Amino acid sequence: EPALIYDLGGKFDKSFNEAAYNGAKKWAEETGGSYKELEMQSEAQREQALRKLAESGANPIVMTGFAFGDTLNTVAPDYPDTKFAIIDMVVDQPNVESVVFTEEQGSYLVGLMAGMASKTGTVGFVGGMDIPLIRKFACGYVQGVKAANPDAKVVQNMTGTTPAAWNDPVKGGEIAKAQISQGADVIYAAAGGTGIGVLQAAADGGILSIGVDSNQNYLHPGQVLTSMLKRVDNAVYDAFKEGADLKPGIKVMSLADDGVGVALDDNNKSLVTPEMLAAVDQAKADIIAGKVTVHDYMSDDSCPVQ
Amino acid sequence: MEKTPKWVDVALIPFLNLLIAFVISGIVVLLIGEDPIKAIKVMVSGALGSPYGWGYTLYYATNFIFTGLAVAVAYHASQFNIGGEGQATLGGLGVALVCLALPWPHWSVALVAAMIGGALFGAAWAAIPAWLQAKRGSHIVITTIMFNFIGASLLNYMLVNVLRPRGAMDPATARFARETYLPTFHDLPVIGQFFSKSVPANISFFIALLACWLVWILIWRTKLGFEIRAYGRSESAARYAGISPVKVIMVAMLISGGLAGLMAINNVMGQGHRLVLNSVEGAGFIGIAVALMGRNHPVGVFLAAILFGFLYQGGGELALETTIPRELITVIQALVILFTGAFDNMLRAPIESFFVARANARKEA
Amino acid sequence: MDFGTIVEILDSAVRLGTPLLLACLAGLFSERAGIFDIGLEGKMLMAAFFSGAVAAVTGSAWLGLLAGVGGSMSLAMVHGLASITFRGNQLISGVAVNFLASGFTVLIAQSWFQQGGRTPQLSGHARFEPITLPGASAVKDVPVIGPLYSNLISGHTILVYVAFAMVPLTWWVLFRTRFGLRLRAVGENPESVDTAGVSVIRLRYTAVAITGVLAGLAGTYLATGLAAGFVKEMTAGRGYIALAALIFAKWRPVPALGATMLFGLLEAISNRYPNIDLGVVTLPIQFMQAVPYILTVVILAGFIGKAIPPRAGGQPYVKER
Amino acid sequence: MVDVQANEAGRQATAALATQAPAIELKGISKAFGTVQANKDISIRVMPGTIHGIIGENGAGKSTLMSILYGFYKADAGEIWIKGQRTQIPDSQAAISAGIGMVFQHFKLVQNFTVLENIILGAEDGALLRPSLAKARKELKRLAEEYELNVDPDELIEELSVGHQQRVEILKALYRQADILILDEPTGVLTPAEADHLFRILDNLRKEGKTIILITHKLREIMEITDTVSVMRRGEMTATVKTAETSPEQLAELMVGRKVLLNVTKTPAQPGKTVLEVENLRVVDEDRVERLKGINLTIRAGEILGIAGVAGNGQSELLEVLGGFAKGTGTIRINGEEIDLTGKHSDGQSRRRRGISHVPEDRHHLGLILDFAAWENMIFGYHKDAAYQKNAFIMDNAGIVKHTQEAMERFDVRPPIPTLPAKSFSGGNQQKIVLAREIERSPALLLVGQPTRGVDIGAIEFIHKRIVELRDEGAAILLVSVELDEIRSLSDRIAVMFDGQIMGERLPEETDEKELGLMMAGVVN
Ligand SMILES: Nc1ncnc2c1ncn2[C@@H]1O[C@H](COP(=O)(O)OP(=O)(O)OP(=O)(O)O)[C@@H](O)[C@H]1O
Ligand SMILES: Nc1ncnc2c1ncn2[C@@H]1O[C@H](COP(=O)(O)OP(=O)(O)OP(=O)(O)O)[C@@H](O)[C@H]1O
Ligand SMILES: [Mg+2]
Ligand SMILES: [Mg+2]
Repeated sequence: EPALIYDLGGKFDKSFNEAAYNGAKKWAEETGGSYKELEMQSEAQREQALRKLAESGANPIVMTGFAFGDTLNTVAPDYPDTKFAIIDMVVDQPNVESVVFTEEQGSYLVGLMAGMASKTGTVGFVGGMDIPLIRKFACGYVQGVKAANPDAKVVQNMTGTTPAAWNDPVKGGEIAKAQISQGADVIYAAAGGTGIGVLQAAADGGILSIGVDSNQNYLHPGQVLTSMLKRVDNAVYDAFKEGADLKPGIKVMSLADDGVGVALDDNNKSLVTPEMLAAVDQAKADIIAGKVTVHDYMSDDSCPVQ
Repeated sequence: MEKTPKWVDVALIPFLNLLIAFVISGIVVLLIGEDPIKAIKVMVSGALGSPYGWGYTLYYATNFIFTGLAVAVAYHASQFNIGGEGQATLGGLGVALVCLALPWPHWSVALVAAMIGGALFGAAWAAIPAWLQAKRGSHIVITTIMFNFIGASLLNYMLVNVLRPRGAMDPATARFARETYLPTFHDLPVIGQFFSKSVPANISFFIALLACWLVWILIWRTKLGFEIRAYGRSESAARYAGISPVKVIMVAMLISGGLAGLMAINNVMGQGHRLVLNSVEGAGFIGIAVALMGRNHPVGVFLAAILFGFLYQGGGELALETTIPRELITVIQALVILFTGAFDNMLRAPIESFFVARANARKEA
Repeated sequence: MDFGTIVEILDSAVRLGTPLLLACLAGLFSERAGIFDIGLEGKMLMAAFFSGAVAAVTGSAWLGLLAGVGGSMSLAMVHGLASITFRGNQLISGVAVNFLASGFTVLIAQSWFQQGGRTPQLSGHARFEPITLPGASAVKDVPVIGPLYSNLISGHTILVYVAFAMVPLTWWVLFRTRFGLRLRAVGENPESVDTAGVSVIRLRYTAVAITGVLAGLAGTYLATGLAAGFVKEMTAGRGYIALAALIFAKWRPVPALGATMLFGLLEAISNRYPNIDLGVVTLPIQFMQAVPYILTVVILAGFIGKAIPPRAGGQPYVKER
Repeated sequence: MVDVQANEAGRQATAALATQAPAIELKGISKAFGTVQANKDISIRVMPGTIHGIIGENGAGKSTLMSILYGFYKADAGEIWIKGQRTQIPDSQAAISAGIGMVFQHFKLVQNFTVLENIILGAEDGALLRPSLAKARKELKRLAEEYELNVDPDELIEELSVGHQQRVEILKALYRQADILILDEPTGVLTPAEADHLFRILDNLRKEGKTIILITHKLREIMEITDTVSVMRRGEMTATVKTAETSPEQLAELMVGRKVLLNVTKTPAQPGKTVLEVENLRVVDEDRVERLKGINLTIRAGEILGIAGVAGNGQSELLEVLGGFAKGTGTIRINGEEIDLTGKHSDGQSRRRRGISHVPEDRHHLGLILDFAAWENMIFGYHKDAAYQKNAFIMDNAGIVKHTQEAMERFDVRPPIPTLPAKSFSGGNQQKIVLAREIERSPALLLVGQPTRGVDIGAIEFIHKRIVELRDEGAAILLVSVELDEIRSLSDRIAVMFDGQIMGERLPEETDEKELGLMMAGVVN
């Protein structure tokens, strides 16, 4: 029986963790199997959560979020017969699969759309917790925006420095309002549950927003430009499907593997112009073909553009 | 007026209060469409049904013994210390700094140093509210609440800006060296066979027991304890007897903060092996419930801590095995505090008047 | 920093200060009547949940408001029962109320909505919409006055205006009415009220009920005005900050407005500028977040004027030993 | 509601009947607090237009009875008749409607309210304050003129002297149109001048036809102003007599239940060397009021110096500063050595180490910890003595219990059970525990405040005997008591305190009650 542990944002953050949940749900619906799941209440519970599931015989155990990295590194050796999969972090253990995404590529695409959709020439970025991973989102996004409009300005804010930053919609909304007052007319939220507040404030303020991880276009139909899809659901689904035969090692999910992408559906149909579509398709092809490289912030802890 | 037998006060009333708290919790479980009987079964088997369960129950109980004693000691000096959470947080910082500071040769040496570090930091965090209460009359309840928040901010700052290793993403310290890991129950002779490798319960548990005993000695067998209790029962009489209120408040609160800080040898040094945000997980507040239930006596605190360890571990299992969220424990905790603390008179008044009536009747006869 | 930014920050301060203000005035009624209330946090949380839940289900923010006030009121009555009827320890009761709310809201939210302790996202009439005051768009472009009126003063939800109106109202009730006189007296010396033939118990329950209503408004504003739905622990310590503001304001309504807006401003600033560079030192965001608490301790220490709480505060009224 | 109306009707009816019906009639009132029977089947009649005194020892149940009449407590049994009408008084509101006003021993005023606000509290007209305040201001002016009750209506209570605060309490009652006024020990806190003023006011009220119940311990006051007097003892009403037909001696006998022999048998003092020297001792209290204004006195070994005075003239402060829990300035020498008055060693334990023992005035708040067991109370303040320690860390609890048992037997504490909490002993036995603790160590100087307050007559004799014995063993003793008889019979010398100063010293055999009374009033020295 496989198991899934969500990070602090919680299962229904409509974003990162919810994507994982959707993957598990899809697996359960397709195979008719059952799985265990756990939500974290605090930092200190990570170890007990892992052990609890390992003791209960769950296999494989999938966990969402880089924050499990350190704990998994110490727990995994105690359960050599159990397979673990961790998303967003590399853990070097013989029974661990590490799934990472090329978020910079997906963010580049939504940045491109934001740059094209912006009338003021100013767009915003609201990150969750201030960590290299989120800067990676920001950097890819800025590169995309500049590709569409080299003169565009990107207002960037992070919500906080602790995991609480993943789940603070009130603060997200306040930051978005501030960005609106600074002229932003498209805001990209890469902040888990906090993003709900960002999208809400953007909708209230009559501007566009961009969701993250899951398809969030439906939250405010006609007001969410698009969502940067990070197929955490696929990662979970794959891991569940492989079951005990899960292959340890690093698994990169990139644009080429459909690991990241942009969300297009009825909800944002009216917002996405044919030119945008064409530009996105072109960029996608270029990136896959290697004609365009999107800089990865985490490769050198810096971003060439601001 | 003293006509109620002692067993009524120390056993019957707490038991009835606890019973009410549980019955109401059961009703809440029913309300959310779950089966309370099944919930109890899951909790019992999850907390007591396996070496793993026992291990975690005792691990949590260890935390609660420390924080419960902390509340109790302060209470004897009539100080309501609700700053256990912040003091334990700072204790964690102290323990982590000690563990990271030197390449410790052996856990025993590291433990002694870490105990000093944890207790000192915890005591320091209690010292300011204590001093303000003693010297300036600032209400200690409010200042300790404020210090919980200030402590959380301080830890946040330390983890994010100072102690986080380079390149790490989560706000946590580096892992401590293996040498500082405390022996867990599994590693101990004899009892080791009853516990699996993964249990976090460690020798801190025995230090907690030792602390119970020492607190008992302190409060009921030493001059200092006599002064603390005297001041706690009657400030004016204590002043008449030449007992310095400043000294009693300071000493009691420093001991209280030190005990709360000591908790960190269990959760930080014994279990986490690194300091993370919110490593205290509310144990400081649970200490209030534990002290109230345990009638501020170390034996009572010990028993109540075991009970709460059980609730905490069993509640965690509930979340895994059923759809009842872990927050059920918070509700039970709240009800225990409510009924054993704030609603104490609800049962006490009628029970006492029953015994007074009986005494009067006897006198007539 | 240009004028627009300042107005924007002040606007944000008003929004963030409003729940603090309502909660602070809530605490004021209770504490002025001699009932210490460290359970403001719990009452707000309870109100946030019930308002969010009922608004989500019915689609009406007003029904949500009613439910929010009801939720808060139920905890207020628990506190009243403990502190007035059973003459228990008011601080312990407050602690219990906070935990009760913290656990209960998530338990019920999970059972009703299965969204991990949240309510569904609110939209449309399920939320309190901003109100554009007359002429706001007309004067928008007038320098200084324009942004001040159209951004800062106009464009808040009804609860913000209610909160501000509560300040003079509270002052008037407290200092100009019979009820206020008795309320203040019962917090200073309940025997004076009792021997004057007025029921201490009824007065105190009334005060506690008013606290319930105001804390209910505070929580409702959080879930249906400031945010769009309930998430667990969404009060995030605001009840304690309100308590801090109450002490800071020395239990007076007008200074309460000042204190809560100051704390709202601090939050607004730290949202915008996580680290404030003062040249010599950089104030980290954690410091900014701790400032309300630090200020309160300083006030309590009596270094900046002494905060003397109502004299009978915290003690149950016991006639017979 | 019904009661109030019936009562209105009753009021009119009595106006017609005038002198016939008693203003107040209590029938068979009983009240218990837990196991304490504070009032037992009490009946009393008070005629309108008279001042009725009630006397009785501490704890006799006087305050309880009046609180029942005022609806503050609820009687367990009994009836209340007001002006010939059976009246239910479930709360103070009902008492007020029945025309009863009460001035409590401890004033029930809001300290940070103005006089006016206190007056209208609970008697406001309408929901808004402004009209009520205006009306009260006018009414206050009228009452002030009519009864010599001047107070500034806009002053805060906390700024007023005790005497003025009491006037506010009386005004409160009159403002509510009380025609029955109860005063509980009104003169205990007053200066003699204030007391005289009060009696003038009471006399005026009587002339206006008001009925007054006056509770006091002072026989002199009873004889001076009352028309009739009732005596209470241990919760029971022992007698009601016309003042004109009784004497202080008879009243005293009725109070304690037998002929009072207040004179203690003792041999003349044999004073030895000087033990205590006090020079220019001053104490300033928290409110920066000077409570001791330069006290000078000496006590020699083997003599008892009695301090007489009206309560509140600095006697408490004198004991506190000598006992080490108030700070002061000046010089205090014990056996020639100066002691620390403000610094590190100015606390109770240091004083005890210097041989100063202290039986405090208020045993409930100072002398005992009511929740502590007798054995804990027996070492309280001396708990650091080497004799009570097992080793450097641990106290010798078993030894202390044993020692306590012996001391309890020696001092005839009943029951002699060391593990019983102090609160379960009766007042006299509690006092014996305190005395045992403080006397047993043969102190060089014993400070005693109100040694027999609330103590029954048997215990009083026992306590007096032990104090005299201690003197004969060579201790210097400073005795403070509000009971003039106790001072006169125990002391070898008497000093009278007034307004923080010693008015003068007298030998007991060379003075009389009248002279002392005048000195206590600050008139002669
Ligand atoms: N509220 C109370 N609860 C319990 N016992 C009380 C209470 N009030 C009075 N008592 C007890 O009832 C008895 C009578 O007390 P009361 O105050 O009526 O005496 P009193 O005659 O007024 O004495 P005093 O002269 O000291 O004022 C005392 O033993 C007292 O301790
Ligand atoms: N039974 C008793 N035993 C010991 N002391 C007593 C007793 N009754 C009264 N006293 C003392 O006499 C004082 C009066 O007691 P009582 O219970 O009447 O209180 P009170 O009238 O409310 O207050 P007080 O007379 O102190 O102003 C108390 O301060 C108490 O120390
Ligand atoms: Mg009395
Ligand atoms: Mg009395």
